[in-house]
Amino acid sequence: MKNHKTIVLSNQEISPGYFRMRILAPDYSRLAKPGQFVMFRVQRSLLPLLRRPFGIFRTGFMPADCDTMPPKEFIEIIYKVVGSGTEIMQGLHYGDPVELLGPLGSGFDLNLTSGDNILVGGGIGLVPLYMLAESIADPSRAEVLIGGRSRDDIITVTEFERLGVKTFVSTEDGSIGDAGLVTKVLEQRLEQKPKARVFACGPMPMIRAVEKICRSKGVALQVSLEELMACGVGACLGCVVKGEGHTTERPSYLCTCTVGPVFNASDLAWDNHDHASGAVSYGGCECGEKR
Amino acid sequence: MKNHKTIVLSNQEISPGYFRMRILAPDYSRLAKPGQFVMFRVQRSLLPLLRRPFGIFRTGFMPADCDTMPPKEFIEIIYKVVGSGTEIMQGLHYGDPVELLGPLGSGFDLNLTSGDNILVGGGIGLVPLYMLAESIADPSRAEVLIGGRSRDDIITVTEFERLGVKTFVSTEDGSIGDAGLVTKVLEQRLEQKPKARVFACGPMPMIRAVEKICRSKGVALQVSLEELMACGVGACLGCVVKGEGHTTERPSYLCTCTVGPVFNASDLAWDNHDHASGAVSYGGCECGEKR
Amino acid sequence: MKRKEKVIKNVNMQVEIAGITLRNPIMPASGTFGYGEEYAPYLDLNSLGAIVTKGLSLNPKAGNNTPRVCETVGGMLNAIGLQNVGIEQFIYQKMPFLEQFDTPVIVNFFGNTQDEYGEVAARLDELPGVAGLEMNISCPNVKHGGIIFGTDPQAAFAAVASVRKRTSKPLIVKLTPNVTDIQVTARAAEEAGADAISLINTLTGMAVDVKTRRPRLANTIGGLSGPAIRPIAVRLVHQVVQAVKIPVIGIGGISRAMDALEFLIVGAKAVQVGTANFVDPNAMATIITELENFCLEEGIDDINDLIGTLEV
Amino acid sequence: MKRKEKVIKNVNMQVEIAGITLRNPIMPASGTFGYGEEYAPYLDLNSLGAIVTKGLSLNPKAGNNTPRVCETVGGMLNAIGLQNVGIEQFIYQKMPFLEQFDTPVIVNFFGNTQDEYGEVAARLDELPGVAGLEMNISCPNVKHGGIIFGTDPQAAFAAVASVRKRTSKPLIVKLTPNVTDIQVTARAAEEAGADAISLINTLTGMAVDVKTRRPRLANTIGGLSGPAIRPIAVRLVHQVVQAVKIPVIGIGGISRAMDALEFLIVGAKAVQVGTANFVDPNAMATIITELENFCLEEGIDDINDLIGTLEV
Ligand SMILES: Cc1cc2nc3c(=O)[nH]c(=O)nc-3n(C[C@H](O)[C@H](O)[C@H](O)COP(=O)(O)OP(=O)(O)OC[C@H]3O[C@@H](n4cnc5c(N)ncnc54)[C@H](O)[C@@H]3O)c2cc1C
Ligand SMILES: Cc1cc2nc3c(=O)[nH]c(=O)nc-3n(C[C@H](O)[C@H](O)[C@H](O)COP(=O)(O)OP(=O)(O)OC[C@H]3O[C@@H](n4cnc5c(N)ncnc54)[C@H](O)[C@@H]3O)c2cc1C
Ligand SMILES: Cc1cc2nc3c(=O)[nH]c(=O)nc-3n(C[C@H](O)[C@H](O)[C@H](O)COP(=O)(O)O)c2cc1C
Ligand SMILES: Cc1cc2nc3c(=O)[nH]c(=O)nc-3n(C[C@H](O)[C@H](O)[C@H](O)COP(=O)(O)O)c2cc1C
Ligand code: FES
Ligand code: FES
Repeated sequence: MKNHKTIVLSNQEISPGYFRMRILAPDYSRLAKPGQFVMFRVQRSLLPLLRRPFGIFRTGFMPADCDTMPPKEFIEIIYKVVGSGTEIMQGLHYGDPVELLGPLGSGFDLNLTSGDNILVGGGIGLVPLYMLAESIADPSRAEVLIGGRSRDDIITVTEFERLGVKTFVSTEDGSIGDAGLVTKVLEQRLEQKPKARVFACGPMPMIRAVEKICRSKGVALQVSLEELMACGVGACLGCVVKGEGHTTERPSYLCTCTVGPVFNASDLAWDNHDHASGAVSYGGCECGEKR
Repeated sequence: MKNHKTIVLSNQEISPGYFRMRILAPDYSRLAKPGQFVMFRVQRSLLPLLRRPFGIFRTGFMPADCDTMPPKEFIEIIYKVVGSGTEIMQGLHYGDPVELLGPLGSGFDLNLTSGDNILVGGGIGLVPLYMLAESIADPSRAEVLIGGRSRDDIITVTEFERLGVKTFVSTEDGSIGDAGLVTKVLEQRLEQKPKARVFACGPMPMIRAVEKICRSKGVALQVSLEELMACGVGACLGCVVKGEGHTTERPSYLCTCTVGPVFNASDLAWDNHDHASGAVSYGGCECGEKR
Repeated sequence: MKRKEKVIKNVNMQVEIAGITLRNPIMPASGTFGYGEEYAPYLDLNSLGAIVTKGLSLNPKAGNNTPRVCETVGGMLNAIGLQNVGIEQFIYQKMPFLEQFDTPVIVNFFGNTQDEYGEVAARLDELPGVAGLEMNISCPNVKHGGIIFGTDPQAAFAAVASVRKRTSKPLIVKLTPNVTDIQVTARAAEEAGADAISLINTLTGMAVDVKTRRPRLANTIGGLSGPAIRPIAVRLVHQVVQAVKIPVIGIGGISRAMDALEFLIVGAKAVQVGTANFVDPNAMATIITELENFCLEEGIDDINDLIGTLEV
Repeated sequence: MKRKEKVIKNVNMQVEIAGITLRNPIMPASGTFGYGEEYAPYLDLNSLGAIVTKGLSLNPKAGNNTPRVCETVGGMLNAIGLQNVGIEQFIYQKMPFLEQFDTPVIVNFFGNTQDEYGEVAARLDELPGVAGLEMNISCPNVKHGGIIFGTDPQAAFAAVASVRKRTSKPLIVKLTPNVTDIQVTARAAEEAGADAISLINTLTGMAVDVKTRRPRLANTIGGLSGPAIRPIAVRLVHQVVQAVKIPVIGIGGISRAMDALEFLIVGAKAVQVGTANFVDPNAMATIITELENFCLEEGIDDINDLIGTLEV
């Protein structure tokens, strides 16, 4: 956990409205665990004021600029342009100064990844699942269900395939892959692999639907959540979600940035889970759906 | 008078800390008069919030990008990096979007430019004098006294020489030209040309000294002033200076952005002329002096 | 978002405030638009909902010493000192220009005493070209040791009541935000006979030049305006809308249609744009267009259907 | 600038507030620094003037529903709802960590009633590891229909007086800015026995999501903090310094040494850094270094010589 004053290495549009940014990030290969995130400072001015949270897509090394220097360690994030911060981000180039606070958060519990694993992602919800897939002992027993509203929202398919993970693509409008919700695919896959563990990340309606399915089938589920964050380190208490057993009389709140962003579904309250980011409707949700 | 949403054409450091920026600016050759200025919007965000005023150094045309298009009309400004806005400006490149409100202000009274003319400029105070020199009927009877604290603060000498105007350079530390204040040179030149009209722009202490000299010699003086501005068009009343006859009991204030920035020295109050920009000490003054 | 299903082509943008019909809810904030003519080269004054003048007093006022303005993060401080040409010069030099336009003229005014307020109001009442008065009660009450009229509900009530007696024109009272409980002042204004309330005027603030160790404004203290203050303004407008029955005009940090919408949704019937005019002389025109587009996208055919629709 | 002639090498940065010695005038603002441990990986807690904890109450408090935060221009709104672990858990789970450091710990606290304030103060009074108390009077007074203690000078006086009886530790009273006349509240706190005053707490504000037409915070109204509010904070600190004799701690929108200097120059003996910690976890360390550099450049060998040197 450190604050790096660093630079952008590259920044490319990988699908309309979706960008993949590589950032110089010493030590992240050693430190970052699947499911963790960074608080990213878009530029060194006071606008936007707060940092933006982004999941770590992957870490890696690239050749140094000069052969007497060590290779350059980087992370990659994938982001969708939805508002003021991401709008500025899409204009960043090689060399632009940015800041990276991280790696932050709990990450996925990897003790559970032997056996069958089903990863369910909607839109940019795929981001944290990639490092998870990388760390799964037997990729051939893992599969990833990739969903989105339309073909533009389907990202990282090739990347998962390269890991030897089976991919199932579906879109709501049928413009690529199966037509329909990714949760329909999940129900089908759970028929095949009833003992699989499920890992999900995506817009809240998808997460809710996945949770219902998993609960009804008695399947273990880990979810990665998004909440509005100010600090990212547990200091502001802005990013809480309701914990299991939460009631108005006996409220229970858990910090998404420290206890999460990955939670065991059984640790959360599902009946009346008001979701902060749900209120942020400016740019629609990450998978292109209107929440 | 128009607001152009336009782009930067070029932006180069001409002396340490001094930049010359060329901006696409249709119609300015026709509209801009010597001594006028623009309100420049540094970038299309809310930081910095207000526009920055800059004198128009010159207007011109450059070849179009494609031969079926008209030539590109531009203005040039010269600015010193002193604070938040100019710091962002120095990072701008070809194609960056900016906004230009102008041309604004009164400009120099050119009816007075036949005969001998002495232009006195300190640091970036030279900027508005260049277009004035361009419009003087007989350049051989004009001369420009260029002052600054040190050699880095001496700008645009070659440009004035190219117009056929005689230049006298002086620096306080003697690192280039004569050692001493530009006002010393002015006194000498007025001995030679006692009937000259004087035009001055620069830091307030220089302006004050020039005014004293001209008043004592009975010489006509026009000065171009800088005041803190919010609107640039006479709406906010933020940019006033004290007019001739101003007293605490019967105050008289004139708008620098509409009545000025060029004033006949005789229209201003000189005894107790508090100067707004004098309070802005962050980056020192435009000629490098500490006010 | 069921609203989106309805496909519409025209949006009614017209709103009514205290009997004044505005072609749309966008108008300039007093003191940021001069007497109208300053921005005429950049903006069609006939496109605005109304024109609001710089604050006028009985006699011309020279204003404060300089520096009068300075920039802050997302805002600016000003201590102009209410410089204005005075009511008579306004009538003869500024009104003729404004009368060329088919846009209601709202005259902002103030006084140093209750009587002075009344006198200006009476003079303005005679003018057919004036559609309404906006009474700025953020001025020091010279009779009461400089306490601002607007921070003392009793003084505010008395001043508004005495102005009310002198004019039958629509009377908008403009409140200062620098109070503990805005609802009290708002109700005082309403009870004293205001036809509408506008808020907020600037928040008092201060900035220091750390090198010279002097205030950045000659007046030491000034008024903070601009995007930085918008959340405070929205909160205050929200509170006032709940406290009074008369219409409310929202002001504070509006620079985009999105910003104006916040005020309309909490219940303002119209809004004023201030500092944003300095940033972009065309800001109000852009806001009007974007507001209309927003309604089209959301399937709203009358902007009045949007006003006060906050879901808490 | 005659100050520059003196060439110095060391600057005394130490200041004293109400008997607490701070190695420098920089400390975090309550609620933006957790219980200290959250920022320990990024910042040497031994470099700070003091550590100020999240606001504590007698019993643990769960806080508000979400969303709890949202960004505004140059600032942010929060309605955390004073979530905290409660005084007992603080003592057993958080104090041991804080006691490792050689930095004074100031505990921010609040109550829903006057009695509750007193009880928390009494409990904190027993703890040797606590250098001072910061009493947050920006809480709704449940006995008086939710009116904020800090907006009613009498309630403020009574609450401070009752806390004063329960503790002999240095007592800092933290004021809310949402009042008409801050000098009245400040004097009430002083007369009731406060050893120092800190201000400002957040300004109440609100933001609306124009698409959903719902407030951006579940609580509708929240507190505005960050650079946007600095001019208001500087003005209020300036006014309080003139009204009381006890030392004042300045808070509000500080993110650079320049910002801290504004408060010191108007007369604050120390400052607190809030929202800036979120923007840059290292902000306070940078401010301390830059502050020292500023003094060196200006030829000031004791930061106390800078405090209150505003030239009006
Ligand atoms: C743990 C975590 C991981 C995330 N990972 C990714 C990712 O890998 N790729 C990606 O595209 N997005 C991700 N998000 C969402 C991303 O943070 C927001 O899309 C982004 O902050 C929007 O910023 P903006 O300035 O463009 O939008 P604006 O709407 O202008 O932002 C305004 C404020 O709202 C916050 N905000 C807006 N939307 C969200 C959101 N959905 N979740 C949290 N805060 C939000 C911003 O951080 C900012 O404070 C993640 C969020 C969290 C909490
Ligand atoms: C009519 C006119 C013509 C000018 N022409 C030139 C020119 O040709 N070249 C040049 O380098 N500078 C010129 N200036 C000064 C220039 O406007 C300031 O240097 C510039 O605004 C500083 O901006 P900043 O953001 O870098 O500084 P900051 O100090 O961060 O600015 C803060 C605020 O102060 C204002 N400000 C700061 N210094 C001055 C100043 N000296 N005069 C007026 N406002 C100031 C800024 O506009 C801004 O609103 C001119 C000023 C005026 C009024
Ligand atoms: C330079 C300036 C001058 C102002 N003059 C007046 C005035 O004369 N009368 C008045 O009622 N308000 C005056 N105001 C306040 C504005 O009308 C408005 O209430 C305030 O600026 C908040 O809006 P904004 O954030 O959109 O600027 C002035 C504001 C500024 C910035
Ligand atoms: C997320 C958050 C939580 C806060 N919690 C408290 C608190 O518990 N007690 C308190 O007295 N002030 C609290 N504050 C107010 C700050 O201490 C500070 O007074 C205010 O944020 C202004 O300073 P800033 O602009 O530097 O943030 C909180 C502020 C924020 C942003
Ligand atoms: S974002 Fe601050 S506690 Fe989680
Ligand atoms: S800058 Fe606004 S009146 Fe001159």
